[in-house]
Amino acid sequence: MPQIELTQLQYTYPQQSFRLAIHHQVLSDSLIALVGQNGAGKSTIFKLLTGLLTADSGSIKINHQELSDLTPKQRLKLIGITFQNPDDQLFNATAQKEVEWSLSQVMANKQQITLKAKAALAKVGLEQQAGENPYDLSLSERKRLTVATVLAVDPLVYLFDEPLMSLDWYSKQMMTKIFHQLAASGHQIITITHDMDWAAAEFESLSVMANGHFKFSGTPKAFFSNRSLIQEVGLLPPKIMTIAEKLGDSRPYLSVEDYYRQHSK
Amino acid sequence: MTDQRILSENSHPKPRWYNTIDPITKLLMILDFSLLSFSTHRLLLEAGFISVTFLLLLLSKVSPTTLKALGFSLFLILTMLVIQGLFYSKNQVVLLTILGVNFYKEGIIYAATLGSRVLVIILSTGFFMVTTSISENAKYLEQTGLSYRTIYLLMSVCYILPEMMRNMHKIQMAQKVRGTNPQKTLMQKLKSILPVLIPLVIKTLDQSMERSISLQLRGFNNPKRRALATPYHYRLAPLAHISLTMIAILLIGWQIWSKINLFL
Amino acid sequence: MKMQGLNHANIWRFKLTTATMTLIPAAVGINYVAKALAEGLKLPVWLGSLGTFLASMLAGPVAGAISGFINNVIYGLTLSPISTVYAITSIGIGVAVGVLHAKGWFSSASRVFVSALIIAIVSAVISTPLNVIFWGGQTGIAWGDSLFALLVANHAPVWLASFIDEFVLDILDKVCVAYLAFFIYRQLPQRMVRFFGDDQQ
Amino acid sequence: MVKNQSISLKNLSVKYPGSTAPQLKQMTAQADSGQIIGIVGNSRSGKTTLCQVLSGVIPTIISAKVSGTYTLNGHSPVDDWPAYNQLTGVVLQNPAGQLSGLADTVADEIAFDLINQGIQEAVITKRVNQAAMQMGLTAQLTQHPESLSGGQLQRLAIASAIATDPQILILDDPTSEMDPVGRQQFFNWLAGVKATTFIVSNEIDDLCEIADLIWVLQDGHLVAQGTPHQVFNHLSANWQLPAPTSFQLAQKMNWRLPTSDFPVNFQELREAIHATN
Repeated sequence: MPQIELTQLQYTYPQQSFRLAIHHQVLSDSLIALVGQNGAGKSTIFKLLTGLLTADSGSIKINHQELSDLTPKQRLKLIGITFQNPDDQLFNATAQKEVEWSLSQVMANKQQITLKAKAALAKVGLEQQAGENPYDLSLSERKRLTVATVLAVDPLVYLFDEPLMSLDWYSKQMMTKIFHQLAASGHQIITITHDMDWAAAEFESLSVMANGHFKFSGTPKAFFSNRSLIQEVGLLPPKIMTIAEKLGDSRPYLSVEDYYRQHSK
Repeated sequence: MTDQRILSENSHPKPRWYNTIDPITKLLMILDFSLLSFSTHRLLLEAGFISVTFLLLLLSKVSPTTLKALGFSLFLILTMLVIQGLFYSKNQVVLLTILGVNFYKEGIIYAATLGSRVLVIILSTGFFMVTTSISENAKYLEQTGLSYRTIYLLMSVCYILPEMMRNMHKIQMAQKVRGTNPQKTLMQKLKSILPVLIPLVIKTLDQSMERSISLQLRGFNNPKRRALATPYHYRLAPLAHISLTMIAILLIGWQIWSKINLFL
Repeated sequence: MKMQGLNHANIWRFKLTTATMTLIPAAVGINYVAKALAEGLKLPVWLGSLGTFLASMLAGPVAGAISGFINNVIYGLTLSPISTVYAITSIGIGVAVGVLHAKGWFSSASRVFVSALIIAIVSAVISTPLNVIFWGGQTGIAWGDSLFALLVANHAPVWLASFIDEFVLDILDKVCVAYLAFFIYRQLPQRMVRFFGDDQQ
Repeated sequence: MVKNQSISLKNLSVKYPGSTAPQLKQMTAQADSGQIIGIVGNSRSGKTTLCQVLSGVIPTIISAKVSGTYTLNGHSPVDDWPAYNQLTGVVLQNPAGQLSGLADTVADEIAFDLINQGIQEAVITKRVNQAAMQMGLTAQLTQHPESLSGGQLQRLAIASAIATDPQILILDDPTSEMDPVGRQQFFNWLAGVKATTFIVSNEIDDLCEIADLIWVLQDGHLVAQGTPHQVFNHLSANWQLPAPTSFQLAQKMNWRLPTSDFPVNFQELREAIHATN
C-alpha cells in the first residue's frame, strides 16, 4: 500500500497571509477524503504533492522516496491528478487523442498508447464518444474524460480535486465505482471534496484541514462523532445525521445504510 | 494594464490636481503634444516638449509601466543613434570617433529628432495612463454620449484580462502536471503552447458567449439606461476641448500648408 | 437562417451585434495573452495578432479590423504608447484574414501558407512607412535591425531596407499565427462558430 | 382541485440548427404563478435549453427552431421580449460569464440591471443593499468582483438578478460552486421567495424541501411532473436520479405515510414516523 509522509512541511504564498505548516502527517489509507473550508490548505497540499509548488522547507516522501528526487517522468508514473475544472486541460481534437496525449508523456509505443487510451475511455463510459471533440461533450462527460487521462497512465497515487462537482448522478455513481476499484487494486486515492454525504458513506478515512494544518485524521465515524470539531473546522455533518438529529437522535450516522444497520440490531 | 487596474481598485477619496482634468482633455493633450513634436525639426524645441511632458508626469506620479515603456524606447533610440549615426544616407560630417568608427552628425541629429518625438508621445500618454482609472474613463465617455456598446468595446478588455491571465495560470498548472515534452525547435515550442492556448481561447470565447447573453438579459441596451456620474468634478472641460481641438487643427493645417508651399 | 456555405457578397455586411461586441474584447485579450506566452517562451515571433485572426475568422473582416484597431489603441494607452499608430497595420491584418477566410483560403494546411504570405505582405506594406516615420526604418527586433543596418550600410534605399527588415519578421510571425489560428479554429465547438458567425448572415 | 394555470407549456419543441435530434421534445406542463418549480434530470436531458426558452434567450438571442406555445404569468417570452425580460431575473450556469464586464465593485455589479432600467440613484443604493444582504454579500460590496470565490460569484449573480424585483426567477444550477453552508443558506432564502421560480439543480434533498413542483427531464422529454412527493414516489430507474435522503431512509425503515407512500422531505418523514408508530 502506498504511503505519503509529510514532515516539517512549510509553505507560504508570496504576499499572502496564508501559511501551511504541517508538523508530521502520514497518509497511508487507500481511500482518503481531504475536507475543510475554502482556504484551509487542501489545494496547496495537492500542488505540493504534484510539484507545482515547492515547499519552503520540510520533506514529502512517497513510498519512502523523497519527492524532489524524482524525475518528472517518474513523478507522472507515481502520482496523477485531476483538477476541478475539466476545461483547464482539454485541448486535443478528440477524446481518444486527449487520453493518448497524456500517455505519450510516459511511453512511446504507439500501438500500446492507442489500446490503453481505449481501455481508459471504456472505464469511464466514453467508448462511444472516443472520436468526438471534447468540447462537444457535456460537462459531466468532460470531467470523466479528464479522469480517463489519469487512469490511462495508471499512477500509484491518484489525487482528485472536487471530482463530483457539477456531475450528474449517473457520473457520480460511476466515479464512486472507479474509486473503489482503484483502491482494491492497491492504489491510493486522495480526494478533495465538499460533499460530506459522499465522504462519510464511501471513504475509509478522512483528513480534515483548517488554517493550513491537519486537524484530524481518522475514520469518518470518529470525525462525525465529534460535533464540536465539526463546527470548529466549519463543516456540516452528512444529511442523514441532520435528519437523525432533528428526530432527537444525535449519534453519528454515515449513511442511510448505516442508520438502518444500527437500528435493525 | 496593471497600473490602471490598481487605480481602479482603490478609487481614492481626495482628488488630486490632475483629477480635475477630464479624460478627453488628457487625450487631446496627447494629440497636441504629438503634433507639436512632429511639426518641428529643432532639437531645442523637442527638448522643451520633453521637459514639459516629463514635468507633468513627475507632478502626478511615476509608475513602473511608464518606466518599462520608457526603458524599451530608450534602448531602441540608442540603437537608432548607432545605426543612423553610422549609415544614414545623408551622413557627411563626422561628429565623433569611437574606437576608430565614425559617427556622423546628420544621422545622429536625425535619430535624436525621431527619438525625441517618440519620448514626447510616451511621456504625454504616460500622464494619461497614471492619472485616470478605467471606470472614470468609462463613466465620462458615457456621459459625453458615447453608447454603452462602444464603451464596452473600448474598456472591457481591461476587465477581462486579469481573469484571462488567471485562467491561463490555472491551465498552465493543469498541463504541467500532465507532463511536458522538452522543446528545442521553433516548431516544438509552438506546439507546446497549443495545450495552453486552446483551452484558454475556448474558455474565453465561451465566456464571451455567456456575457453576450447575460448583458442582453440584464437589459444593457434598454433605452432608459442612465449614465452614472463620474467620481470627480472637472473644470473648464468644454473650453479645454475647444481650444485643444483648435490647436490640433491649426497644427495640422500648418503642416499641410508648408508641404503645399514646397511644391509652389 | 442561411444553411448553404460561404456567400461572398455577404462578408462586408456588418452590424455590431452583442455577440460581436463581446467577441472583440475577447480577441484583444487573446492577442495580449498570446504575446505574453511568446515572450515567456522566448519565441522569435510576437503572436500578438492571434485574437485578431480568430475574430476575423469567426465574425468577418470588419469584426477583425475593429479587434485589431482596438487592440493597438488599448495597448497604446496602457502599455506601449507608440503601438497606437500601428493600429492601421492591425486593421489591415484583420481585413486580410477575414477576406481570405471567407474565400476559403484557411481551409487546408497548404492554403494557410499562401494566406500567411499575403497577410505578411499586407502587414509589412502598412508598417514600413510607420517604421520610417517613427524609428527611421527600424523595427526594434535585433536580428531584423541588423539586417536593416547591413542593407543601409550597403546603400540600399531606407524604404527598401525597412520593408525587408519588417517583412522577414512578419513572414515568420504570420506563418506561425496563421497555423495556430487554423488549428484552434478547427477545434472550436460548432455551437461557438455558429454563435459568432450568425452576425454575418 | 381548481388550478390557476398561469404557467403553461404546450407541445414545446426546440431544435438547434445543424443538430440532428431536437433538444426539447413535445413538452407540455403547467404550474401556478408564485410556485417554485425544480427542474431535474441527467446531463444532456435538456435542462439548460429549457431555462433558455423560459427566459427567452431561445430564440431571441440563440437561434433555434421553436414550436408549440408557452406563456409564463400570462406573458409570452417571444411577443415582446424586452418587456418580458424586465419581468425576469435569470442566473446562468457559469457565474463568471455573467459579470457586466465593466464594474469595479460588487455594488456596481448589482446596480447594473437597475441602471439599465433608468432607476433613481437613491432607489438603486437601497435595492443594491437589500439584494446584497439577502445573498450575504454586504461585507463584499466595496470589493472587486474578481476577488470573489466561485460560490460568492454565484451569490453575486443571484443578487444582481433579484435586485430588480422580478416576477419570474430562472436559476440554472445556481449553487454548483457554493460550499455546503452557503448552499443551505441559499435554499433557506429561496423557500421564502414570492416570485415564480424555476430552478435547475442536482440537490434533490433541498429541492424536495422547498419546491412546489418537480419537472423531470430525460433526453428532451418531460417524463414526469408533479409535487416532489408524487414524482419521487414514482421514481423510474431510467431517469437516473437519486431519491431524497428522507425517502431512502423511510424506505429502508419502512416508515410509510397513511397513504402508504414514502415521505420525500423532513416534514413528511416526521408524519410517516408518527403514522408508523
